[in-house]
Amino acid sequence: MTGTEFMDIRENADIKIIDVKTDLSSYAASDLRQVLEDLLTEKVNKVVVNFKDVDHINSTAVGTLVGIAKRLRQNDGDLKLCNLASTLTRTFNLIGASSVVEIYESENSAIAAF
Amino acid sequence: MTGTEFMDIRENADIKIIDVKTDLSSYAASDLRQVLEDLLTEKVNKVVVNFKDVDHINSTAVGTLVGIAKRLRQNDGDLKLCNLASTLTRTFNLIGASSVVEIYESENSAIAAF
Amino acid sequence: MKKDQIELNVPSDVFYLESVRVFIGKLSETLRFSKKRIADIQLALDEICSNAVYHGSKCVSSGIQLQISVDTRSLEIVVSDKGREGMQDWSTPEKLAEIQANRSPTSERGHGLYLINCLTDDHKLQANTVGGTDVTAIFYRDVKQEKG
Amino acid sequence: MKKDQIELNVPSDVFYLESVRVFIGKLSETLRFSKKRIADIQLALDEICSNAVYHGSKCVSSGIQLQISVDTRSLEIVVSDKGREGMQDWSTPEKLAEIQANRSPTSERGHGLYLINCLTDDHKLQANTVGGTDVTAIFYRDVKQEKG
Ligand SMILES: Nc1ncnc2c1ncn2[C@@H]1O[C@H](COP(=O)(O)OP(=O)(O)O)[C@@H](O)[C@H]1O
Ligand SMILES: Nc1ncnc2c1ncn2[C@@H]1O[C@H](COP(=O)(O)OP(=O)(O)O)[C@@H](O)[C@H]1O
Repeated sequence: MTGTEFMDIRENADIKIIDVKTDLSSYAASDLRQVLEDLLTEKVNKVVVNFKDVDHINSTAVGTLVGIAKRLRQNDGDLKLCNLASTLTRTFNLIGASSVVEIYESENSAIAAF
Repeated sequence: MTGTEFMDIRENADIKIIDVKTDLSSYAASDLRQVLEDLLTEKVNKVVVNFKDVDHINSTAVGTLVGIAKRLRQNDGDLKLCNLASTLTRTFNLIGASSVVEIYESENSAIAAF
Repeated sequence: MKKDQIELNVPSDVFYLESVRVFIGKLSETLRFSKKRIADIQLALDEICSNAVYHGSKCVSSGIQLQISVDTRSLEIVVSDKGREGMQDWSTPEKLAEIQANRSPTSERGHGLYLINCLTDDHKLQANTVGGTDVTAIFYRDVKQEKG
Repeated sequence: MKKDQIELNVPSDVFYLESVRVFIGKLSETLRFSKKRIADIQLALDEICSNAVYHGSKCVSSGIQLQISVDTRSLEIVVSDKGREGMQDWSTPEKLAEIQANRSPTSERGHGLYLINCLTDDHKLQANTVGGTDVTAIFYRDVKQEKG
Protein backbone atom coordinates (compact mmCIF):
# COMPACT_ATOMS: atom_id res chain seq x y z
CA MET A 1 0.00 0.00 0.00
CA THR A 2 1.90 3.05 -1.24
CA GLY A 3 -0.85 5.57 -1.84
CA THR A 4 -2.84 6.75 -4.85
CA GLU A 5 -3.05 9.70 -7.21
CA PHE A 6 -4.72 11.75 -4.45
CA MET A 7 -3.06 10.35 -1.29
CA ASP A 8 0.51 9.66 -0.17
CA ILE A 9 1.15 7.22 2.65
CA ARG A 10 4.10 7.54 5.03
CA GLU A 11 4.86 5.79 8.30
CA ASN A 12 6.21 6.76 11.70
CA ALA A 13 6.87 3.65 13.85
CA ASP A 14 3.52 1.77 13.88
CA ILE A 15 1.53 4.82 12.75
CA LYS A 16 0.50 5.36 9.12
CA ILE A 17 0.25 8.95 7.97
CA ILE A 18 -1.90 9.81 4.97
CA ASP A 19 -1.15 13.08 3.17
CA VAL A 20 -4.28 14.09 1.30
CA LYS A 21 -3.31 16.01 -1.83
CA THR A 22 -6.76 16.96 -3.12
CA ASP A 23 -9.97 18.60 -2.01
CA LEU A 24 -12.33 16.04 -0.52
CA SER A 25 -15.68 16.18 -2.19
CA SER A 26 -17.62 13.12 -3.31
CA TYR A 27 -15.22 12.21 -6.14
CA ALA A 28 -12.07 11.99 -4.01
CA ALA A 29 -13.93 10.71 -0.94
CA SER A 30 -14.23 7.27 -2.49
CA ASP A 31 -10.47 7.25 -3.01
CA LEU A 32 -9.99 8.15 0.66
CA ARG A 33 -12.35 5.35 1.72
CA GLN A 34 -10.43 2.85 -0.40
CA VAL A 35 -7.08 3.86 1.08
CA LEU A 36 -8.43 3.59 4.64
CA GLU A 37 -10.21 0.27 3.97
CA ASP A 38 -6.93 -1.12 2.59
CA LEU A 39 -5.09 -0.08 5.76
CA LEU A 40 -7.78 -1.81 7.88
CA THR A 41 -7.32 -4.96 5.80
CA GLU A 42 -3.58 -4.76 6.44
CA LYS A 43 -4.39 -4.69 10.20
CA VAL A 44 -2.99 -1.17 10.58
CA ASN A 45 -4.81 0.40 13.51
CA LYS A 46 -3.15 3.77 14.09
CA VAL A 47 -3.75 6.30 11.34
CA VAL A 48 -3.14 10.05 11.06
CA VAL A 49 -4.68 11.97 8.17
CA ASN A 50 -2.82 15.15 7.23
CA PHE A 51 -5.08 17.86 5.73
CA LYS A 52 -2.37 20.43 5.01
CA ASP A 53 -3.17 20.58 1.28
CA VAL A 54 -6.95 20.34 1.59
CA ASP A 55 -9.22 23.38 1.16
CA HIS A 56 -12.62 21.68 1.06
CA ILE A 57 -14.35 18.67 2.57
CA ASN A 58 -17.97 17.58 2.28
CA SER A 59 -20.23 15.44 4.47
CA THR A 60 -19.53 12.27 2.49
CA ALA A 61 -15.80 12.53 3.26
CA VAL A 62 -16.44 13.50 6.91
CA GLY A 63 -18.75 10.48 7.22
CA THR A 64 -16.08 8.21 5.77
CA LEU A 65 -13.60 9.40 8.41
CA VAL A 66 -16.16 8.95 11.21
CA GLY A 67 -16.87 5.38 10.08
CA ILE A 68 -13.21 4.44 9.84
CA ALA A 69 -12.42 6.03 13.23
CA LYS A 70 -15.06 3.86 14.89
CA ARG A 71 -13.71 0.69 13.29
CA LEU A 72 -10.10 1.49 14.19
CA ARG A 73 -11.17 1.99 17.82
CA GLN A 74 -12.81 -1.43 17.80
CA ASN A 75 -9.30 -2.72 16.98
CA ASP A 76 -7.84 -0.67 19.88
CA GLY A 77 -6.47 1.81 17.39
CA ASP A 78 -7.61 5.28 16.37
CA LEU A 79 -7.81 7.82 13.56
CA LYS A 80 -6.50 11.33 14.22
CA LEU A 81 -6.62 14.36 11.94
CA CYS A 82 -4.16 17.25 11.70
CA ASN A 83 -3.43 20.53 9.91
CA LEU A 84 -7.06 21.41 9.16
CA ALA A 85 -7.85 24.83 7.66
CA SER A 86 -10.47 26.72 9.68
CA THR A 87 -13.18 26.12 7.05
CA LEU A 88 -12.60 22.38 7.42
CA THR A 89 -12.76 22.47 11.22
CA ARG A 90 -16.00 24.41 10.84
CA THR A 91 -17.49 21.62 8.71
CA PHE A 92 -16.53 18.96 11.29
CA ASN A 93 -17.98 21.16 14.06
CA LEU A 94 -21.26 21.84 12.23
CA ILE A 95 -21.82 18.13 11.64
CA GLY A 96 -20.76 17.35 15.21
CA ALA A 97 -18.09 14.95 13.97
CA SER A 98 -15.37 16.65 16.02
CA SER A 99 -16.88 14.83 19.00
CA VAL A 100 -16.09 11.53 17.29
CA VAL A 101 -12.83 12.15 15.39
CA GLU A 102 -9.95 13.84 17.17
CA ILE A 103 -8.51 16.92 15.47
CA TYR A 104 -4.96 18.15 16.24
CA GLU A 105 -3.08 21.29 15.26
CA SER A 106 0.03 19.53 14.00
CA GLU A 107 1.18 16.12 12.84
CA ASN A 108 3.47 15.86 15.86
CA SER A 109 0.67 16.47 18.35
CA ALA A 110 -1.54 13.95 16.53
CA ILE A 111 1.22 11.32 16.73
CA ALA A 112 2.00 12.14 20.36
CA ALA A 113 -1.66 11.59 21.26
CA PHE A 114 -1.57 7.84 20.49
CA MET B 1 -3.31 57.63 -7.89
CA THR B 2 -3.02 54.92 -5.24
CA GLY B 3 -4.15 51.82 -7.11
CA THR B 4 -7.40 49.89 -7.39
CA GLU B 5 -8.99 46.69 -6.16
CA PHE B 6 -6.81 44.72 -8.60
CA MET B 7 -3.59 46.80 -8.71
CA ASP B 8 -1.26 48.34 -6.13
CA ILE B 9 1.02 51.21 -7.12
CA ARG B 10 4.41 51.81 -5.51
CA GLU B 11 7.27 54.07 -6.49
CA ASN B 12 11.03 53.81 -6.69
CA ALA B 13 12.58 57.25 -7.45
CA ASP B 14 10.85 58.41 -10.68
CA ILE B 15 9.63 54.89 -11.56
CA LYS B 16 6.11 53.70 -10.81
CA ILE B 17 5.71 50.01 -10.04
CA ILE B 18 2.33 48.37 -10.52
CA ASP B 19 1.71 45.11 -8.64
CA VAL B 20 -1.05 43.27 -10.47
CA LYS B 21 -3.04 41.20 -7.97
CA THR B 22 -5.40 39.42 -10.33
CA ASP B 23 -5.43 37.32 -13.47
CA LEU B 24 -5.61 39.52 -16.55
CA SER B 25 -8.45 38.48 -18.77
CA SER B 26 -10.85 40.93 -20.40
CA TYR B 27 -12.54 41.92 -17.13
CA ALA B 28 -9.40 43.05 -15.30
CA ALA B 29 -7.71 44.30 -18.49
CA SER B 30 -9.90 47.40 -18.49
CA ASP B 31 -8.80 48.11 -14.93
CA LEU B 32 -5.16 47.80 -16.00
CA ARG B 33 -5.77 50.14 -18.93
CA GLN B 34 -7.37 52.71 -16.62
CA VAL B 35 -4.46 52.61 -14.15
CA LEU B 36 -1.93 53.04 -16.96
CA GLU B 37 -3.92 55.84 -18.66
CA ASP B 38 -4.08 57.65 -15.32
CA LEU B 39 -0.29 57.42 -14.96
CA LEU B 40 0.12 58.84 -18.50
CA THR B 41 -2.19 61.72 -17.57
CA GLU B 42 -0.02 62.36 -14.51
CA LYS B 43 3.00 62.60 -16.86
CA VAL B 44 4.62 59.53 -15.38
CA ASN B 45 6.81 58.00 -18.10
CA LYS B 46 8.70 55.14 -16.44
CA VAL B 47 6.54 52.21 -15.44
CA VAL B 48 7.28 48.66 -14.28
CA VAL B 49 4.45 46.11 -14.13
CA ASN B 50 5.05 43.28 -11.66
CA PHE B 51 3.32 40.00 -12.65
CA LYS B 52 4.33 37.98 -9.59
CA ASP B 53 0.71 37.18 -8.63
CA VAL B 54 -0.62 36.70 -12.16
CA ASP B 55 -1.34 33.23 -13.60
CA HIS B 56 -3.17 34.18 -16.79
CA ILE B 57 -3.16 36.96 -19.38
CA ASN B 58 -5.14 37.24 -22.62
CA SER B 59 -4.56 39.14 -25.86
CA THR B 60 -6.67 42.09 -24.76
CA ALA B 61 -4.39 42.69 -21.76
CA VAL B 62 -1.23 42.09 -23.81
CA GLY B 63 -2.51 44.60 -26.40
CA THR B 64 -3.15 47.15 -23.67
CA LEU B 65 0.46 46.83 -22.48
CA VAL B 66 1.79 47.10 -26.05
CA GLY B 67 -0.23 50.28 -26.65
CA ILE B 68 0.87 51.92 -23.42
CA ALA B 69 4.53 50.96 -23.99
CA LYS B 70 4.47 52.76 -27.35
CA ARG B 71 2.95 55.89 -25.86
CA LEU B 72 5.43 55.96 -22.96
CA ARG B 73 8.31 55.73 -25.45
CA GLN B 74 6.92 58.73 -27.34
CA ASN B 75 7.37 60.56 -24.01
CA ASP B 76 10.97 59.26 -23.73
CA GLY B 77 9.86 56.79 -21.11
CA ASP B 78 9.18 53.06 -21.22
CA LEU B 79 7.12 50.19 -19.83
CA LYS B 80 8.95 47.12 -18.51
CA LEU B 81 7.48 43.88 -17.22
CA CYS B 82 8.86 41.55 -14.57
CA ASN B 83 8.26 38.27 -12.71
CA LEU B 84 6.25 36.58 -15.46
CA ALA B 85 5.29 32.92 -15.07
CA SER B 86 6.39 30.80 -18.04
CA THR B 87 2.81 30.51 -19.37
CA LEU B 88 2.62 34.32 -19.49
CA THR B 89 5.95 34.67 -21.30
CA ARG B 90 4.67 32.08 -23.76
CA THR B 91 1.60 34.22 -24.50
CA PHE B 92 3.75 37.33 -25.13
CA ASN B 93 6.04 35.25 -27.36
CA LEU B 94 3.20 33.69 -29.37
CA ILE B 95 1.71 37.11 -30.08
CA GLY B 96 5.14 38.53 -30.82
CA ALA B 97 4.66 41.23 -28.21
CA SER B 98 7.96 40.42 -26.50
CA SER B 99 9.61 42.24 -29.40
CA VAL B 100 7.74 45.39 -28.34
CA VAL B 101 7.52 45.21 -24.54
CA GLU B 102 10.65 44.37 -22.55
CA ILE B 103 10.36 41.46 -20.13
CA TYR B 104 12.75 41.07 -17.15
CA GLU B 105 13.31 38.28 -14.66
CA SER B 106 13.12 40.47 -11.58
CA GLU B 107 11.88 43.85 -10.47
CA ASN B 108 15.46 44.96 -9.81
CA SER B 109 16.64 44.12 -13.31
CA ALA B 110 13.60 45.89 -14.80
CA ILE B 111 14.37 49.02 -12.76
CA ALA B 112 18.08 48.85 -13.56
CA ALA B 113 17.26 48.74 -17.29
CA PHE B 114 15.85 52.30 -17.36
CA MET C 1 -34.31 44.64 -10.40
CA LYS C 2 -32.08 43.33 -13.21
CA LYS C 3 -31.22 39.65 -12.84
CA ASP C 4 -28.39 37.90 -14.67
CA GLN C 5 -29.07 34.25 -15.49
CA ILE C 6 -26.56 31.43 -15.75
CA GLU C 7 -27.40 27.84 -16.62
CA LEU C 8 -25.10 24.87 -16.19
CA ASN C 9 -25.95 21.28 -17.16
CA VAL C 10 -23.56 18.49 -16.23
CA PRO C 11 -23.78 14.69 -16.34
CA SER C 12 -24.85 12.96 -13.10
CA ASP C 13 -21.29 12.07 -12.17
CA VAL C 14 -19.42 13.37 -9.12
CA PHE C 15 -16.39 13.62 -11.40
CA TYR C 16 -17.84 16.86 -12.81
CA LEU C 17 -18.81 18.32 -9.42
CA GLU C 18 -15.17 19.38 -8.92
CA SER C 19 -15.51 21.76 -11.86
CA VAL C 20 -18.93 22.94 -10.68
CA ARG C 21 -17.44 23.73 -7.27
CA VAL C 22 -14.66 25.97 -8.61
CA PHE C 23 -17.17 27.68 -10.91
CA ILE C 24 -19.44 28.49 -7.95
CA GLY C 25 -16.39 29.54 -5.92
CA LYS C 26 -15.08 31.97 -8.54
CA LEU C 27 -18.57 33.33 -9.19
CA SER C 28 -19.02 33.98 -5.46
CA GLU C 29 -15.59 35.61 -5.34
CA THR C 30 -16.35 37.96 -8.23
CA LEU C 31 -19.64 38.79 -6.48
CA ARG C 32 -17.46 39.75 -3.50
CA PHE C 33 -18.68 37.29 -0.94
CA SER C 34 -16.16 36.93 1.90
CA LYS C 35 -13.71 34.00 1.95
CA LYS C 36 -15.72 32.30 4.70
CA ARG C 37 -19.02 32.79 2.84
CA ILE C 38 -17.47 31.41 -0.36
CA ALA C 39 -16.50 28.22 1.50
CA ASP C 40 -20.06 27.97 2.86
CA ILE C 41 -21.63 28.46 -0.57
CA GLN C 42 -19.30 25.88 -2.11
CA LEU C 43 -20.06 23.34 0.61
CA ALA C 44 -23.83 23.86 0.45
CA LEU C 45 -23.77 23.42 -3.34
CA ASP C 46 -21.48 20.40 -3.07
CA GLU C 47 -24.04 18.75 -0.76
CA ILE C 48 -26.99 19.68 -2.99
CA CYS C 49 -25.28 18.49 -6.18
CA SER C 50 -23.95 15.29 -4.55
CA ASN C 51 -27.51 14.46 -3.47
CA ALA C 52 -28.82 15.18 -6.97
CA VAL C 53 -26.24 12.75 -8.37
CA TYR C 54 -26.48 10.01 -5.69
CA HIS C 55 -30.20 10.09 -4.88
CA GLY C 56 -31.83 11.97 -7.76
CA SER C 57 -30.36 10.44 -10.90
CA LYS C 58 -31.04 7.12 -12.67
CA CYS C 59 -27.72 7.15 -14.52
CA VAL C 60 -24.84 9.38 -15.57
CA SER C 61 -26.68 10.65 -18.62
CA SER C 62 -29.70 11.74 -16.52
CA GLY C 63 -27.85 14.96 -15.82
CA ILE C 64 -28.28 17.67 -13.24
CA GLN C 65 -29.03 21.31 -13.92
CA LEU C 66 -27.99 24.46 -12.08
CA GLN C 67 -29.96 27.65 -12.72
CA ILE C 68 -28.17 30.58 -11.18
CA SER C 69 -29.67 34.04 -10.76
CA VAL C 70 -27.57 36.99 -9.73
CA ASP C 71 -28.89 40.38 -8.77
CA THR C 72 -27.69 43.14 -6.46
CA ARG C 73 -29.38 41.50 -3.50
CA SER C 74 -28.66 37.79 -3.80
CA LEU C 75 -27.15 34.76 -5.44
CA GLU C 76 -29.87 32.15 -6.01
CA ILE C 77 -29.10 28.66 -7.27
CA VAL C 78 -31.69 26.04 -8.22
CA VAL C 79 -30.32 22.52 -8.63
CA SER C 80 -32.68 20.19 -10.48
CA ASP C 81 -32.47 16.45 -10.90
CA LYS C 82 -34.79 14.06 -12.76
CA GLY C 83 -35.35 11.67 -9.88
CA ARG C 84 -35.26 7.92 -9.76
CA GLU C 85 -37.48 5.06 -8.61
CA GLY C 86 -38.18 4.87 -4.90
CA MET C 87 -37.07 8.45 -4.34
CA GLN C 88 -40.41 10.17 -5.04
CA ASP C 89 -42.03 12.44 -2.46
CA TRP C 90 -39.01 12.33 -0.20
CA SER C 91 -39.12 16.09 0.31
CA THR C 92 -42.49 16.47 2.01
CA PRO C 93 -42.34 18.36 5.33
CA GLU C 94 -43.07 15.11 7.22
CA LYS C 95 -40.30 13.15 5.49
CA LEU C 96 -37.84 16.02 5.96
CA ALA C 97 -38.73 16.28 9.65
CA GLU C 98 -38.13 12.53 9.97
CA ILE C 99 -34.73 12.80 8.22
CA GLN C 100 -33.73 15.64 10.54
CA ALA C 101 -34.95 13.83 13.66
CA ASN C 102 -32.89 10.77 12.72
CA ARG C 103 -29.66 12.65 12.13
CA SER C 104 -26.86 11.69 14.49
CA PRO C 105 -23.48 13.48 14.57
CA THR C 106 -21.82 10.10 14.96
CA SER C 107 -23.37 8.49 11.90
CA GLU C 108 -21.61 8.16 8.57
CA ARG C 109 -24.36 9.57 6.39
CA GLY C 110 -27.32 11.93 6.57
CA HIS C 111 -25.54 15.25 7.17
CA GLY C 112 -26.12 16.86 3.77
CA LEU C 113 -29.56 18.38 4.31
CA TYR C 114 -28.50 19.57 7.75
CA LEU C 115 -25.49 21.39 6.29
CA ILE C 116 -27.62 22.87 3.50
CA ASN C 117 -29.92 24.23 6.19
CA CYS C 118 -27.00 25.66 8.21
CA LEU C 119 -25.12 27.21 5.30
CA THR C 120 -27.78 28.83 3.15
CA ASP C 121 -29.61 32.05 4.01
CA ASP C 122 -32.74 30.40 2.71
CA HIS C 123 -33.52 27.17 0.92
CA LYS C 124 -36.41 25.23 -0.52
CA LEU C 125 -36.92 21.60 -1.59
CA GLN C 126 -39.65 20.91 -4.14
CA ALA C 127 -40.72 17.96 -6.25
CA ASN C 128 -40.50 19.01 -9.90
CA THR C 129 -42.66 18.03 -12.87
CA VAL C 130 -40.23 15.43 -14.26
CA GLY C 131 -40.27 13.31 -11.10
CA GLY C 132 -37.14 14.78 -9.56
CA THR C 133 -36.32 17.50 -7.07
CA ASP C 134 -35.59 21.22 -7.36
CA VAL C 135 -33.41 22.42 -4.51
CA THR C 136 -33.20 26.21 -4.24
CA ALA C 137 -30.38 27.79 -2.25
CA ILE C 138 -30.31 31.53 -1.59
CA PHE C 139 -27.33 33.54 -0.38
CA TYR C 140 -27.81 37.23 0.38
CA ARG C 141 -25.05 39.51 -0.80
CA ASP C 142 -25.66 41.83 2.16
CA VAL C 143 -23.17 40.75 4.83
CA LYS C 144 -25.54 41.79 7.62
CA GLN C 145 -27.97 39.01 6.71
CA GLU C 146 -25.29 36.39 7.17
CA LYS C 147 -26.10 33.41 9.39
CA GLY C 148 -23.91 32.06 12.24
CA MET D 1 -17.68 6.07 -28.10
CA LYS D 2 -19.51 7.43 -25.05
CA LYS D 3 -19.57 11.21 -24.88
CA ASP D 4 -20.37 13.25 -21.77
CA GLN D 5 -22.13 16.53 -22.49
CA ILE D 6 -21.90 19.75 -20.50
CA GLU D 7 -23.74 22.96 -21.31
CA LEU D 8 -23.00 26.38 -19.84
CA ASN D 9 -24.94 29.54 -20.63
CA VAL D 10 -23.71 32.87 -19.27
CA PRO D 11 -24.67 36.50 -19.92
CA SER D 12 -22.58 38.36 -22.52
CA ASP D 13 -20.47 40.08 -19.89
CA VAL D 14 -16.72 39.59 -19.42
CA PHE D 15 -17.45 39.65 -15.67
CA TYR D 16 -18.64 36.03 -15.93
CA LEU D 17 -15.73 34.86 -18.09
CA GLU D 18 -13.57 34.63 -14.95
CA SER D 19 -15.85 31.89 -13.63
CA VAL D 20 -15.97 30.19 -17.04
CA ARG D 21 -12.17 30.16 -17.12
CA VAL D 22 -11.75 28.40 -13.78
CA PHE D 23 -14.49 25.92 -14.77
CA ILE D 24 -12.63 25.05 -17.98
CA GLY D 25 -9.37 24.93 -16.03
CA LYS D 26 -10.65 22.49 -13.42
CA LEU D 27 -12.39 20.37 -16.05
CA SER D 28 -9.14 20.11 -18.01
CA GLU D 29 -7.29 19.27 -14.80
CA THR D 30 -9.70 16.47 -13.89
CA LEU D 31 -9.34 15.20 -17.48
CA ARG D 32 -5.58 15.07 -16.75
CA PHE D 33 -4.31 17.53 -19.28
CA SER D 34 -0.82 18.76 -18.32
CA LYS D 35 -0.37 22.13 -16.56
CA LYS D 36 0.89 23.71 -19.79
CA ARG D 37 -2.01 22.31 -21.81
CA ILE D 38 -4.49 23.57 -19.22
CA ALA D 39 -3.08 27.09 -19.59
CA ASP D 40 -3.39 26.78 -23.38
CA ILE D 41 -6.98 25.56 -23.19
CA GLN D 42 -7.92 28.34 -20.78
CA LEU D 43 -6.33 31.00 -22.98
CA ALA D 44 -7.92 29.70 -26.20
CA LEU D 45 -11.34 29.67 -24.52
CA ASP D 46 -10.77 33.10 -23.00
CA GLU D 47 -10.11 34.46 -26.50
CA ILE D 48 -13.13 32.69 -28.02
CA CYS D 49 -15.48 33.79 -25.24
CA SER D 50 -14.14 37.37 -25.19
CA ASN D 51 -14.82 37.60 -28.94
CA ALA D 52 -18.32 36.18 -28.46
CA VAL D 53 -18.99 38.89 -25.86
CA TYR D 54 -17.27 41.83 -27.62
CA HIS D 55 -18.07 41.10 -31.27
CA GLY D 56 -20.90 38.59 -31.22
CA SER D 57 -23.41 39.97 -28.70
CA LYS D 58 -25.93 42.82 -28.97
CA CYS D 59 -26.21 43.26 -25.20
CA VAL D 60 -25.50 41.55 -21.88
CA SER D 61 -28.70 39.55 -22.01
CA SER D 62 -27.88 38.13 -25.48
CA GLY D 63 -25.82 35.49 -23.71
CA ILE D 64 -23.17 33.09 -24.88
CA GLN D 65 -23.35 29.31 -24.78
CA LEU D 66 -20.64 26.69 -24.28
CA GLN D 67 -21.38 23.11 -25.33
CA ILE D 68 -18.67 20.82 -24.04
CA SER D 69 -18.23 17.20 -25.13
CA VAL D 70 -15.85 14.91 -23.33
CA ASP D 71 -14.84 11.46 -24.49
CA THR D 72 -11.76 9.31 -24.06
CA ARG D 73 -10.13 10.94 -27.06
CA SER D 74 -10.85 14.64 -26.81
CA LEU D 75 -12.32 17.69 -25.15
CA GLU D 76 -14.46 19.60 -27.63
CA ILE D 77 -15.97 23.00 -26.85
CA VAL D 78 -18.41 24.90 -29.06
CA VAL D 79 -18.92 28.55 -28.12
CA SER D 80 -22.01 30.09 -29.69
CA ASP D 81 -23.06 33.70 -29.80
CA LYS D 82 -26.15 35.32 -31.34
CA GLY D 83 -24.29 37.90 -33.42
CA ARG D 84 -24.93 41.57 -33.88
CA GLU D 85 -25.40 44.01 -36.74
CA GLY D 86 -22.44 44.53 -39.04
CA MET D 87 -20.75 41.35 -37.85
CA GLN D 88 -22.41 38.92 -40.28
CA ASP D 89 -20.32 36.73 -42.56
CA TRP D 90 -17.08 37.73 -40.90
CA SER D 91 -15.92 34.13 -40.71
CA THR D 92 -15.73 33.29 -44.43
CA PRO D 93 -12.34 31.92 -45.52
CA GLU D 94 -11.61 35.17 -47.40
CA LYS D 95 -12.41 37.39 -44.43
CA LEU D 96 -10.39 35.18 -42.08
CA ALA D 97 -7.41 35.23 -44.48
CA GLU D 98 -7.67 39.02 -44.57
CA ILE D 99 -7.77 39.23 -40.76
CA GLN D 100 -4.71 36.97 -40.51
CA ALA D 101 -2.80 38.90 -43.19
CA ASN D 102 -3.41 42.15 -41.35
CA ARG D 103 -2.21 40.91 -37.96
CA SER D 104 0.84 42.70 -36.64
CA PRO D 105 2.67 41.66 -33.45
CA THR D 106 3.01 45.32 -32.57
CA SER D 107 -0.68 46.18 -32.82
CA GLU D 108 -2.97 46.42 -29.84
CA ARG D 109 -5.75 44.23 -31.15
CA GLY D 110 -6.32 41.36 -33.55
CA HIS D 111 -4.39 38.57 -31.79
CA GLY D 112 -7.33 36.47 -30.60
CA LEU D 113 -7.97 34.34 -33.71
CA TYR D 114 -4.23 33.86 -34.13
CA LEU D 115 -3.91 32.51 -30.58
CA ILE D 116 -6.97 30.28 -31.05
CA ASN D 117 -5.26 28.85 -34.11
CA CYS D 118 -1.98 28.29 -32.21
CA LEU D 119 -3.46 26.82 -29.05
CA THR D 120 -6.15 24.40 -30.25
CA ASP D 121 -5.48 21.02 -31.83
CA ASP D 122 -8.25 21.81 -34.25
CA HIS D 123 -10.83 24.57 -34.59
CA LYS D 124 -13.69 25.69 -36.79
CA LEU D 125 -15.59 28.97 -37.22
CA GLN D 126 -19.11 28.77 -38.60
CA ALA D 127 -22.02 31.14 -39.01
CA ASN D 128 -24.96 29.72 -37.05
CA THR D 129 -28.69 29.87 -37.77
CA VAL D 130 -29.45 32.70 -35.34
CA GLY D 131 -27.07 35.14 -37.06
CA GLY D 132 -24.13 34.54 -34.78
CA THR D 133 -21.02 32.40 -34.79
CA ASP D 134 -20.23 28.89 -33.53
CA VAL D 135 -16.56 28.52 -32.71
CA THR D 136 -15.47 24.92 -32.15
CA ALA D 137 -12.21 24.20 -30.32
CA ILE D 138 -10.84 20.67 -30.05
CA PHE D 139 -8.12 19.47 -27.68
CA TYR D 140 -6.90 15.88 -27.94
CA ARG D 141 -6.33 14.04 -24.70
CA ASP D 142 -3.08 12.21 -24.08
CA VAL D 143 -4.46 8.71 -24.59
CA LYS D 144 -2.06 7.22 -22.04
CA GLN D 145 -3.54 9.35 -19.25
CA GLU D 146 -7.23 8.99 -19.96
CA LYS D 147 -10.02 9.05 -17.39
CA GLY D 148 -10.67 5.68 -15.71
N1 LIG E 1 -32.02 15.13 -4.69
C1 LIG E 1 -32.54 14.12 -3.95
N2 LIG E 1 -33.38 13.22 -4.53
C2 LIG E 1 -33.93 12.21 -3.81
N3 LIG E 1 -33.70 12.03 -2.50
C3 LIG E 1 -32.88 12.89 -1.86
C4 LIG E 1 -32.26 13.97 -2.54
N4 LIG E 1 -31.51 14.67 -1.65
C5 LIG E 1 -31.66 14.03 -0.47
N5 LIG E 1 -32.47 12.95 -0.58
C6 LIG E 1 -32.90 12.03 0.50
O1 LIG E 1 -32.63 12.64 1.75
C7 LIG E 1 -31.75 11.80 2.52
C8 LIG E 1 -30.84 12.66 3.38
O2 LIG E 1 -29.92 13.37 2.57
P1 LIG E 1 -28.61 13.95 3.21
O3 LIG E 1 -28.98 14.66 4.48
O4 LIG E 1 -27.92 14.77 2.19
O5 LIG E 1 -27.72 12.72 3.63
P2 LIG E 1 -27.10 11.53 2.75
O6 LIG E 1 -27.03 12.01 1.33
O7 LIG E 1 -25.76 11.32 3.36
O8 LIG E 1 -28.02 10.37 2.94
C9 LIG E 1 -31.02 10.95 1.50
O9 LIG E 1 -30.54 9.76 2.05
C10 LIG E 1 -32.11 10.73 0.46
O10 LIG E 1 -32.98 9.70 0.86
N1 LIG F 1 -17.60 35.86 -32.33
C1 LIG F 1 -17.37 36.82 -33.25
N2 LIG F 1 -18.40 37.45 -33.85
C2 LIG F 1 -18.20 38.41 -34.78
N3 LIG F 1 -16.98 38.80 -35.18
C3 LIG F 1 -15.90 38.22 -34.62
C4 LIG F 1 -16.04 37.21 -33.64
N4 LIG F 1 -14.79 36.81 -33.28
C5 LIG F 1 -13.93 37.54 -34.00
N5 LIG F 1 -14.59 38.40 -34.81
C6 LIG F 1 -14.00 39.35 -35.79
O1 LIG F 1 -12.66 38.99 -36.03
C7 LIG F 1 -11.78 40.07 -35.70
C8 LIG F 1 -10.46 39.54 -35.16
O2 LIG F 1 -10.65 38.92 -33.90
P1 LIG F 1 -9.42 38.69 -32.94
O3 LIG F 1 -8.32 38.12 -33.74
O4 LIG F 1 -9.89 37.93 -31.77
O5 LIG F 1 -8.94 40.15 -32.48
P2 LIG F 1 -9.71 41.31 -31.70
O6 LIG F 1 -10.85 40.70 -30.96
O7 LIG F 1 -8.65 41.86 -30.81
O8 LIG F 1 -10.15 42.28 -32.76
C9 LIG F 1 -12.55 40.90 -34.70
O9 LIG F 1 -12.12 42.24 -34.68
C10 LIG F 1 -13.97 40.77 -35.25
O10 LIG F 1 -14.19 41.65 -36.31
